[in-house]
Amino acid sequence: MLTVVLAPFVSALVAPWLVRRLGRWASYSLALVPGAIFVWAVLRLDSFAAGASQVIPWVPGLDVALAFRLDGLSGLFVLLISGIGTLVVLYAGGYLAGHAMLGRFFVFLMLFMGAMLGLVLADDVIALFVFWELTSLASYLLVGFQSEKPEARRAALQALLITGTGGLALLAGLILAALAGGSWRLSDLIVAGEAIRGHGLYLPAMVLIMLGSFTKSAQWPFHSWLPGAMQAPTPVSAYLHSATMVKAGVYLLARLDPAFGGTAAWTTTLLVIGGITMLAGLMLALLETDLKLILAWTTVSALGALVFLIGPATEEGARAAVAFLLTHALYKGALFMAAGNVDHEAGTRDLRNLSGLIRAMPITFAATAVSSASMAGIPLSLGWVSKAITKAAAIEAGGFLPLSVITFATLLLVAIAGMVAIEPFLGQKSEAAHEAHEAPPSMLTGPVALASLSLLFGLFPDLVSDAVLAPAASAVAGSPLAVEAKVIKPFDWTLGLTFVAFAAGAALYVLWQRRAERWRDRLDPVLSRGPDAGYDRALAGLARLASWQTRLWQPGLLHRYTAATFSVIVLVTAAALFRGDLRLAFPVDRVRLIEVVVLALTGAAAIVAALATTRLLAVTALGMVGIGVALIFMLFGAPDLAITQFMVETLVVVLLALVLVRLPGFRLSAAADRPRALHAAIAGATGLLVIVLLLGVLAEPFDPRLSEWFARASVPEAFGHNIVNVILVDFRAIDTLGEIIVVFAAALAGLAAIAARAARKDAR
Amino acid sequence: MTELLVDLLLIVLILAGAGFALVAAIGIWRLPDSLMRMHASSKAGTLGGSLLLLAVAIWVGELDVVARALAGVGFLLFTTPIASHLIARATYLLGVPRWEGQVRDDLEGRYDLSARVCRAPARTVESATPSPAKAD
Amino acid sequence: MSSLILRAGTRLLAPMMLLFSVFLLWRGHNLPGGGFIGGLVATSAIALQGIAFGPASMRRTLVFAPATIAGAGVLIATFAALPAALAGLPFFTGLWLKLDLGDGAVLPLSTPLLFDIGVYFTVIGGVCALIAALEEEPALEDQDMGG
Amino acid sequence: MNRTVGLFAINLLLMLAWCAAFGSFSLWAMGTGFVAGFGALWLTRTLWVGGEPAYFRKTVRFLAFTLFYAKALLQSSIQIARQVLSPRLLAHPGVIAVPLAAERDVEIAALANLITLTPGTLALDVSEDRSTLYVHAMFLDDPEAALADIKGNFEARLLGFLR
Amino acid sequence: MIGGWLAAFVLIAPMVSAGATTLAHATPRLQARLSLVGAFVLLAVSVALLVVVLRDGMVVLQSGNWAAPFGITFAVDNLGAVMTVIAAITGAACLTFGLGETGEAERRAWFHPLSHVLLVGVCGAFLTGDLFNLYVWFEVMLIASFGLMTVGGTKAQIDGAVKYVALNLVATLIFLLAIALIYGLTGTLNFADIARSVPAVSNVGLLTAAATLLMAAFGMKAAVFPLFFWLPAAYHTPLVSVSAVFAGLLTKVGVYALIRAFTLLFTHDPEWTHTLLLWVAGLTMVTGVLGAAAQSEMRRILSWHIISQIGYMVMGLALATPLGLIGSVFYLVHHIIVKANLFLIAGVAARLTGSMELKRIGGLYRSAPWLGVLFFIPAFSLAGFPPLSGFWAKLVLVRAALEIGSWWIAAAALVTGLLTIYSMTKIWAEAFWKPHPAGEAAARPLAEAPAAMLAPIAALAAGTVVIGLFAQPFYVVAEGAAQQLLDPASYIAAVLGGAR
Amino acid sequence: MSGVVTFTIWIAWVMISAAFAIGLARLVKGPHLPDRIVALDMLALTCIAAACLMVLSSGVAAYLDFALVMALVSFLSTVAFARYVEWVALRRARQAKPPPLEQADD
Amino acid sequence: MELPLVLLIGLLTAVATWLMLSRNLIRLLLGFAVLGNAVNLSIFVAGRLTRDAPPLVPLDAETIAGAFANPLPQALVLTAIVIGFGLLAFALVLAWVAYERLGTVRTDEMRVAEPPEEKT
Ligand code: NA
Ligand code: NA
Repeated sequence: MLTVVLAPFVSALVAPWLVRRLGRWASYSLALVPGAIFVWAVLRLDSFAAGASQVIPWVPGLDVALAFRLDGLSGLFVLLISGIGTLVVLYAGGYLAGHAMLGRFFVFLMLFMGAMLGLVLADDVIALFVFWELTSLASYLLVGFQSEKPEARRAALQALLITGTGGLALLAGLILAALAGGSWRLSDLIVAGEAIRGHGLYLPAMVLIMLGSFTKSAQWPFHSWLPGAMQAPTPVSAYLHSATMVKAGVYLLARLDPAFGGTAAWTTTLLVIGGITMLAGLMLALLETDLKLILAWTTVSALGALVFLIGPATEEGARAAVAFLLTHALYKGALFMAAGNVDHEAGTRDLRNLSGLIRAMPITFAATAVSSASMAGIPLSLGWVSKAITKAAAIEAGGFLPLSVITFATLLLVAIAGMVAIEPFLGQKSEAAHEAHEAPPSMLTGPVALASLSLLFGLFPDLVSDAVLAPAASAVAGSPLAVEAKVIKPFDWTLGLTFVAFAAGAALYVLWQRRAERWRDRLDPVLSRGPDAGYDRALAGLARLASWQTRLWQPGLLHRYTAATFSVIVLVTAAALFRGDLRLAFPVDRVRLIEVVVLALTGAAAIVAALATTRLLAVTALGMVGIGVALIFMLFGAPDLAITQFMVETLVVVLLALVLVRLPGFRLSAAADRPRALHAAIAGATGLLVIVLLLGVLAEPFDPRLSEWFARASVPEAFGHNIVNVILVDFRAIDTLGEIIVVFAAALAGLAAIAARAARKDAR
Repeated sequence: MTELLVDLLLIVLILAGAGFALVAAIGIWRLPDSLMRMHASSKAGTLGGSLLLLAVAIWVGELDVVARALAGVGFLLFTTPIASHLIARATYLLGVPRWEGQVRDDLEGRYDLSARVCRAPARTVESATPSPAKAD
Repeated sequence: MSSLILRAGTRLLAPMMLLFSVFLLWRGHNLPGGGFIGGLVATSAIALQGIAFGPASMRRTLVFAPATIAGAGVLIATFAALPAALAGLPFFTGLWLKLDLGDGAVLPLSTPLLFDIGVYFTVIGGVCALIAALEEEPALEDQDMGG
Repeated sequence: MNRTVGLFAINLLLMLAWCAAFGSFSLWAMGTGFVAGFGALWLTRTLWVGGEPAYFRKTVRFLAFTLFYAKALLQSSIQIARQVLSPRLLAHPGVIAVPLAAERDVEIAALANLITLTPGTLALDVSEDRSTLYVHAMFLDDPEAALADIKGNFEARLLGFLR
Repeated sequence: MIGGWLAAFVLIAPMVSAGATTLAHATPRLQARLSLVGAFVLLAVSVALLVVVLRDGMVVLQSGNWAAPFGITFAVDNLGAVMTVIAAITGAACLTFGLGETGEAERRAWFHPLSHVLLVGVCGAFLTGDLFNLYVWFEVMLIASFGLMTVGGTKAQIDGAVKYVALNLVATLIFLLAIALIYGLTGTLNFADIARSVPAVSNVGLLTAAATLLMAAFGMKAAVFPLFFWLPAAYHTPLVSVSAVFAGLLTKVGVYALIRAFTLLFTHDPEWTHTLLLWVAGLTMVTGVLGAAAQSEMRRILSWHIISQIGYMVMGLALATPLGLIGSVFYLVHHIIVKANLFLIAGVAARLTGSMELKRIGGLYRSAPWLGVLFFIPAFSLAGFPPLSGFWAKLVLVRAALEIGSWWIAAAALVTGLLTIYSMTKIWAEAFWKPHPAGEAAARPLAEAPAAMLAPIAALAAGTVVIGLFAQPFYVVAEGAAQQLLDPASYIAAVLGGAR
Repeated sequence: MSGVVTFTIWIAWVMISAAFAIGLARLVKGPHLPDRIVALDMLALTCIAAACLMVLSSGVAAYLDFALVMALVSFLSTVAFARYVEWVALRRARQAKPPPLEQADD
Repeated sequence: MELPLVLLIGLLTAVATWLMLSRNLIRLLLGFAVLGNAVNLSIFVAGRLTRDAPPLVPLDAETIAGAFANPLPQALVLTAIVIGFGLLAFALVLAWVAYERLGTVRTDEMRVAEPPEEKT
């Protein structure tokens, strides 16, 4: 399975090279990869029910492995991903023939395919997440493929941010789930459902995982990115938005259903969100005129339906979910590709400009018609079969409300099917239709193949029900299930309801033809305040918050920075003092006159330096402080220090005299140093804190081990009588080494600064 | 006896040294202009420091200490006048006003700032008539 | 500064200070002094010369570029830490060579002393580099006032 | 001058020999050694080719000069002290220009230093052509007398010792 | 013995390079060669040291043969050795880049010696086992960074340097004051000895205050909330190779010091210190990433992200669990490589398009696609995208937080990750996707950037991918480091074992 | 050392202390740059005296080294200040309308 | 005897902080110098004070008899003084360069790196 997952990645790496070498044949060679995977999966259909796994250690320290598991659910997805993937690669070869960035396109597409395969096959929580994020990344690049268009860039970012948000929630949710379930293997978690549902982390984990799934699967209110993602080239839409990426969320919910499902929280949330999404998607689809957008909204709706079906965690629900999954993938893939053909050949996707294409594009029309029928659930299509299972599920889930939701959805779908299949193709030839031709074979293979499958499976559901749907449903339900898919069912009242819905849908389509425009105008102000606008507002709000807080922290004024720094440090340190009983010492015994004088003098000089309004006074006062400190060192037995201090003080004066003369005076600015009171308070507090800290230190006994040892060892072991010097050049010579490097580097740094003065080039 | 003499000498040196240091301080406080203050600082200050250095030399009496103390005196005698000269020069360059009791100033106006030099007087002092005393 | 008195005084004081700085360096291991203090005093001497005679004279005295001297000082100090390797001792272990000059006089040569010499040169080179550079760079409005 | 230095070196050598002989390098030993060496050299002064060396004269003048100098410094400090401590200002300060006989830098600087440390006077600056030393005097009751004092007392003595 | 000398040579190598490049200042080619050779020698030596540490355990060097705590001890554990290697990698990469970026003016402004001095300081800080010695290396690092900050000499640089210098001067003195207090309380400076003495100090509040002061000092260096002001003010101004070293290394030295201090020295009052750290971590992450969101210039965005990611590193430390520390260590390693690289890439992007300002550039997606690849890797690694290096770091930290129920910090970490994506995609969309506002020709092809600038970028990106795909060995090293950090007793025994 | 000497030293301390205080006062009062420089110069001399007194009162000869270094080096700051003043003066001189003297050191 | 010194340290710290909060770069740097002195004294006092007994072993002895000043803080402070000097020296040069390039020593007028009207 690792090979299966890696193959698309590897082909992604060589794709640009292939495109350069093989030109239009590149798509055929690339299509071999998903094709082979499809064959591989078909050959393993038998093992779907039993499940097969492979574990390759990745980061054992974190218990993360490339664990893969092929069972019914993942098998179904692998089939869809690789099967539709093959068609899409071929389709893209035609659609983007001659495009300058075709190589790059295939890189992203294959990357996406690999990620998606990895996602559905992963049996490791973290591996799943890795692939999950990779799908977001690949879709970001694909949606933004036409990067010169601002809308494409916006859509790509929106998709990434929304799914990214969900992804982060998902990560947390998955970790919590793993912690609750005690394992990092999905297969273990599924078995440990009871433990998880009883765990304190269940609810947060569930909410977070749902958040991830909902964003990825474009559930209300996170759906807005999906229509936007129509900025992507059509093959991408076909691929991402039919078969795969958007279904990742559904996949995850289905996958975790055995572990998380069955609780009221789970069921209610999924039913509500799924239901809203389903209906809202359909109604919004009605309001669109862009073929791709209509399809996108129906995708949103379908995803809602899937979530809706998974919600109840019943056996029928599982059956219905997988059946609808397959159905939707087939018809939606075909419809997107067909819409792409229309766009490609007629030059527009706007329904208002499209009409009468049937002559020019008969094959495309046929594929569209069949797929639309499947979408609407018309008998003899796969949609009809799955609709039946769905209704059963709805009834099982609790009767009236779910059933009426489903029925209403059917009604709307019929109307939409009409818009998609009838409007562009039938009627009078529009201007665009005159120019149109049928698409090349590479672009017809996909829609035709998928439409044929919709038809084929609609007629012979047994082809898939046992081999594919049953194992998948079992995986979703967590227990072995059979799927009974019948084309002809005994007539009962639900069937009647369906036909009523069909009729109402047809009526709606006819009525809507005339009224749609007015409704669009009327609803526009309402819709413009929907989640899409919410996304914009959120981003704008983020920008405002960001720039507000940045101006707050980073006003560009050094004195604010220093004030904040001192305040914070003083406050936090002072607070820390209260972590224990503070004892202070006040050692004042036997003070000598000269000590008092020197201390007083130094303090006075310091105050003078602070209050000085002319800089020479400040500097001379500072010099006095330095001399005072030198005297203090001398008074307490530190001649080396005193000399050093004095020498340094002298050289500082030399430097100051050299520098100050080139600078403007104090007087201009001294008065402007407000806020004085605040600054004085900060300064006073800092001084006080230092006093308290030092008096506290002095209250503690001092451990003289080191100095005693230095005194003992200095002469016999280091051959020096000046202990300070011995420490400097021997005991702690490394300090001194660092120190001279400071002096050395200070010189170089100063020279660098002086060179900067000479530079005078103002690039920025 | 020697000890007493040494002590006596020490006492004199210390008191005189510290005394002159104090005089220097009072001098720079009391005297009315910069140049006059410099008299106090350079003469009394130097003497004060030197006397105390001598006191140290005598009191310790070891060769290296005496040598260093005498070197210190030498350094002081050598450096202080240079410092005074430079301050005086600064006073003139800046044009700091002198005490009104000043009786004569041959240097006034002799600094040529643009050429950064101090010119000799136009006439030699011998032939000059002293300017009339302004004070007294 | 073009003061005759300062220049004459500097002629005598600068060498005196340099000599004194070597004295401080040498005896630092046993009495107040050492590489830093010695280096700082030597720097003062050269700075004095720089003020009295201008930076060019300062550079002539130093012979090498000040930054080079500082760099060499760092290298000397670093290399003082290395001979220990030859003796199979850890980094920075002091090695002592007490040359007997006869008559009880001993000339103690050691890696700590070498290290202190490195310190001495680094201080001189580093500080003088800055002072010389500042002396040489006149302020904008004083282009003709340097030196 | 060279001979002076040479003789001084010999004197130092004699001093060291003296110390070695006594096995002591104490201050007393060195002081007595120097004096003894000086005496020995003086006794043998006639042995030097080219006349009696200036060393002895200069040494004596130097000693005399040092004493004079110390006395002057003391005097000047006392004078300052009197001025400073007296309730009333007695000073008649002023600046006079002193024409210089000294020519070399060292001579001029030494003279300036001397003047600064001696009573009532303070060397301010030397004119660029080295012809004039400006001196600040604290008690300039009689400028000519002050001038004469500087020229006669200090410059002459100093040059006598230096030249 | 060999380990000890290796540790010494980690210090000696850049020192000699600094000295030698100074002496060779008059001969440009020789200087550049010496500089480069020096950087790679340092790399070799530090790798050797890491190998020895991983093989034989902690390397303890009692310098001058004076037993701890009397001399200065270099104590190199996994963390120290790894950090040294990373520092050497960054140094080599940025110096190589510098060869392409700098001209004669920069070279004359002592770019090479100062860079090596910076490495001396950084390596010294990672190796030393002595508090005051750490201060010294901090200063070495600081003064070199002051100089490097001004190399190039634009007005913005000078302005940035003023703020950078002023605030770092404050940090320096705060650090020194903390040392004074700690020395006064424990009577010693050796890390191990302090750790041993801390329990004996009876005045807990004072000890905690000293520890807090130390935290503030290191926090300033690390640019944590609310002490980070200097970083956004300055980091976008210097040469690209300089800002890349700064971005990669300097703040991380602060983080390293925080880790050292609050695993080894001060674990006496975690209720205060580590809670404080946790709050600091969260606020740092969020304010940093919001700051980035407000910027529109590449290096400013990246600079604010430094802050935000410092929050992650501190977070792991604050959690104080094995997993948390593993996360911190992993994050440190990953971030240095990634962030340095992003600065370098920004430099190349600016060279190709003419500006760092996103509004004024674009078109790189078409003109320099490989730069896009090179940008994507570190950018999305920074955002914690799998399977790049940053993902593992983030995963470990989030997991560590969730394991002990620190919900809000986990949430902060995740939200920060999201906003990081926002910023990275902003750069991507504006610089790469968007057409250049001055027309297509305004974005130059990648071939116009010197190879010396591209090679380090590619190498660092490769490193990012390797860490991401083959995380296990790196995890093991981080795990070893965390184990050592959580076992101060072993550290103490290793350092003081032979005390006289 | 006899008690009288000790007492003398104490007296000397008092005098030196007074000298310090007065020197600082002049430093603050100025009013012109040269006055401040004179004051600083005087304070340095007083420090030398204090160092000598330290030797006398403590018996530690090492303090003499401090006095020695100061005696040799302290005039350097005066030199530097004087040069600073020279620069200020030159700049004032070349201004068409020199600012009042009080602002020369501003 | 430590108390007065500690009080002085507190005063110096307060003065230094006051100066460092100034908008004038020169004052800020003077503040740094003063704070450096205060911190150095803190290290010194933290090692406890001993009067008149420098840590010099008599030339004829192996070790010091009786009390002696703690040599370690002295070595540390010496190092700190020199480092502080290096930093200050650089900072002064920088202040000058900043004035020449930016035309001011007022930090609130230095708005090149972080211009005032900074909005996205
Ligand atoms: Na830093
Ligand atoms: Na950084």
